[in-house]
Amino acid sequence: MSLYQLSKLLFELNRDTALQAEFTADAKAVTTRYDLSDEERGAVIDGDVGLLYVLGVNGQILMHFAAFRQIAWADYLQRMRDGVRIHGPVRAGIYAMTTGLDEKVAGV
Amino acid sequence: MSLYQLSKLLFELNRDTALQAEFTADAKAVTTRYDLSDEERGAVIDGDVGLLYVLGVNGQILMHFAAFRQIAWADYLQRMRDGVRIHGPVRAGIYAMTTGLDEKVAGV
Amino acid sequence: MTLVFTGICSHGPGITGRADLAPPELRDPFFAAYRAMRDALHAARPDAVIIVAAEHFANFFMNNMPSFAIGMADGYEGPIEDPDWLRIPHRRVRGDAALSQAIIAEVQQSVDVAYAEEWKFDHGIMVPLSFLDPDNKLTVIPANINCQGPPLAPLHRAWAFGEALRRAADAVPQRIALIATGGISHWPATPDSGRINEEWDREFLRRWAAGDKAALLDYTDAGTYAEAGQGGFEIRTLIAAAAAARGPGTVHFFTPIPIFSTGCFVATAEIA
Amino acid sequence: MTLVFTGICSHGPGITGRADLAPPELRDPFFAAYRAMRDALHAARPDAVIIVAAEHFANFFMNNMPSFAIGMADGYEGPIEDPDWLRIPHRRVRGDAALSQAIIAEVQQSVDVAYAEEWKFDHGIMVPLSFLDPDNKLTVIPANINCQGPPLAPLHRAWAFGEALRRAADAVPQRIALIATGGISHWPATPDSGRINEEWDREFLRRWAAGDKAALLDYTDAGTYAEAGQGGFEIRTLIAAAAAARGPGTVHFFTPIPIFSTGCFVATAEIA
Ligand SMILES: [Fe+3]
Ligand SMILES: [Fe+3]
Repeated sequence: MSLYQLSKLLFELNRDTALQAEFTADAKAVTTRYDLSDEERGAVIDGDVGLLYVLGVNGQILMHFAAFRQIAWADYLQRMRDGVRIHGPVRAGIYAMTTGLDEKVAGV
Repeated sequence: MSLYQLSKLLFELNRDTALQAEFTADAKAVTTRYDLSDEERGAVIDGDVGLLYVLGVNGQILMHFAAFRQIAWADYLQRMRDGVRIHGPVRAGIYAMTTGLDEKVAGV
Repeated sequence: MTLVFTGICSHGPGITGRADLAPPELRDPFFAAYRAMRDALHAARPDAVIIVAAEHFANFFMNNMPSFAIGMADGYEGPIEDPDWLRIPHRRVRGDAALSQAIIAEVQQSVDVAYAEEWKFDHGIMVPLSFLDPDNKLTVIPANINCQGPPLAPLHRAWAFGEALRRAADAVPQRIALIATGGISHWPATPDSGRINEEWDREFLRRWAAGDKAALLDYTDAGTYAEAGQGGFEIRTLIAAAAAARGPGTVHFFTPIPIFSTGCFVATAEIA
Repeated sequence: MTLVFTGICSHGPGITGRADLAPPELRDPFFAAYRAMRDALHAARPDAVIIVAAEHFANFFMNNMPSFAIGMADGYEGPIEDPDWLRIPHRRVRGDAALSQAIIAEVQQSVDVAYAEEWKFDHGIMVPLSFLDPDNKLTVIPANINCQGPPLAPLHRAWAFGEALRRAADAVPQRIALIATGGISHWPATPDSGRINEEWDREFLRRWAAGDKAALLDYTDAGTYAEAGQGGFEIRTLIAAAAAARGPGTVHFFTPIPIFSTGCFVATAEIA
C-alpha cells in the first residue's frame, strides 16, 4: 500500500515549479524517487486522472495535478467518472463518488 | 537575513542521503537552490563550521552537518571556538557561547 | 489592541477560475457581496489580517500534519496553482514575522499551534484575497486548520483556536482583522462537484449567525461527511471565527452556485 | 488497556558515539542503570512503547514546527546521523499505524498534536533504543515535543500532553509503555558542551520524583536558558512523563558526565 508515497509525489509536484520542470522533461525519473507500485507509477506518468482518483488520491491533491496537466474542468470531472466506470469504486480515502455515473450535478 | 534558508539547506542535507551524495559531487550546485548571501554560501561550501556557528545556525543542525563532514568531536568544538575568535560572537539564535575561548569544559 | 473585524466567506478555485461559466444572476450578487465585505474590512483599518483557511495540501501534508498552524514570515506567495487555471496572477503578499510570533506565543498558551516560517498560498487564501485585497495592500497572517486529512481536530478545539486568536488579537498593539474561509456542504474535486445541501447550509449559517456555541459544536464528522461531504469538514474555520468574534453575525449573501462547487456566502460578525 | 510502564532517561549522541572517551567509573554504572530499565521495561510486556522525545531537526523544521507530534506509520528508520559517528547501526523499527491513529484521535480531544506518516529517528530516540531495545523487538510510537526552535509550547501544555497520552493509553486495548527522553541542564553542540549545572539538575529530579506539578511548571524559559542552557528546554519531555504516570518517581541514577555533554540519568515512575 503506497498511496502515501503516491500522494506525496503529487503533493510535492503541485507546489514545486522546479520539480514540475523536471517532471515535464522526464516524468519516469521523478517517479523512481518514490516507492510506488507499477500501477501507481503508470498512472502518474500517463496523467491518468481516472485511475489516480480510484486509487484514492485525495481530490484536493488530484485537482491541482489536473490543473498542472492543463486538464479543463469538465474533462477533469469526466475522467474521474470514466475511472470509476473502468476500474470500479474509489478504493481508499474520503473522496468517494456519491453521484451516478451519468449524473452531472454542476451541469458539466 | 537568510539564516532561515541557510538552516533549511543544512536541515535537508542532514536527513537526505540522496542530497548528501549530490552535495559531495557538487556542493555549489546544491547551494544555488537556496536564497543565501555570499558569506553563507561560502561557509556551506567550505564546511566552515566556525563561521556557520557564528552566523547563528542552531547547534543541533550544525552538529549533524559536522558529523556528515567527518569532523571529530574535539575538532568540532575547537572550530566553533575559532569561529568566535575570528568572527566575533554568535549573531543570532539560542546557541551563543557562554564559556571562555580557552575553556574546555568537557576536557576536549 | 483588539479585533476590529470578523468576516467569513467561501473559497473554491471555480469562483475565479470558472467565473465565466456561472449564471450572471447568481454570480454578480455574490461578487458584489464580496466587494462589500472588502470595503467594510478596509474601513476597519486593520494593521494585519489573520486569514483562517483550510488549505488543500499546499504546505501541509501527512508527513507532518498540524491541526492548527500560523505563518511566521515577512512575506508569502501564491497561488501554487496554475495562475491561468485559477485566473489569479501570482503575487507576493506582505507578512509580519514579529507580529506573527507575538500572536503565536499567546495562542500557544491554550492551543498547540505549529508555526511556519514559509507558506505558499493556494486558492483557499488567494480567492478571498483576490476579492478582499485586489491591490495587494494588506498585511496578512495566514492560519490554517487541517480539514483535509483525518484524523482532524474535534470541533471544540476549533472553537478553542478561535478563542485563542481573539485573546492574541486583544493582546498585541496592532489592529487585527480576522477572515475565515471554508466551505459549508460541498463535495469538491470529485465527480460530485456541484452537489450542495442547501438546507444543511442554511441551518449551519443560522447557528453561526446566532453565535450558538453548543449548536455549532453539535456536528459529528460522520454526520457532516454523510450530509455535507468531505468539504463540510471546513466548517472548522467558520466555527473558529464565531469563537473569535463572540457577537452575533449577519449573513449578507448565501446562494448555491454549482459550477463554483460550493454554496457561496459572505457574512460578518460583531466583535463582542 | 492502561499505561504499564513509565521511565525517563538521558539521550545525547556522545553517550554512544564517545563512550570510549568517558571515565569507566562514571560510564559503566550509567550503562548498567540503562540496562536495568531495559529489563524492567520488557518485564512490563508492553505491546507498544511511546517514546516522547525532543528531536533535533530530524523531521521537524521551522517551515512547519508543531509543538507536539506523534508518528502514524507501520515502520520508522534511523539514525539520520552517520552510524559510524553515532556508533549505532541503521535499523528499521516496527510501528503500528492503526494504534497510532487511535492514540492520536484521543490525544486530539485536548491537545493539538500533529501526526506524521513518516518519521526518521535521530540520536534522541536511537540512543535510548540502543540500550532499551538492543534486539529491535519493540513496537514503537514516536512522539515529539518541540524543544529546539522557539516559540516553544509553555510547560503547562507539556503537562497537558502527558495527561492526554495517559488518557489515550488507558483507552486503547493494548499494553502501553511510555519512555520520555530529554536533557536536564546542558549546553549541547556548542563550545560549552560539557557544562552541566548539577545543583539545578538535582533539584529538577527531586521535583520530578515528587510528582510535584506546581513545582515542575514553576520554571520560565528565560530562567531555564540562563541556568540550564538551551538543552534545558527539553525538560518538557520529562514533565509530560510525570503527568502521564501520576505516581511518585525513583531516580535510579544521576551523574554529570561532561564528555557526554549532559547529566546522565535514569528514572522510573509509578503508574497511579
Ligand atoms: Fe476548501
Ligand atoms: Fe536533546
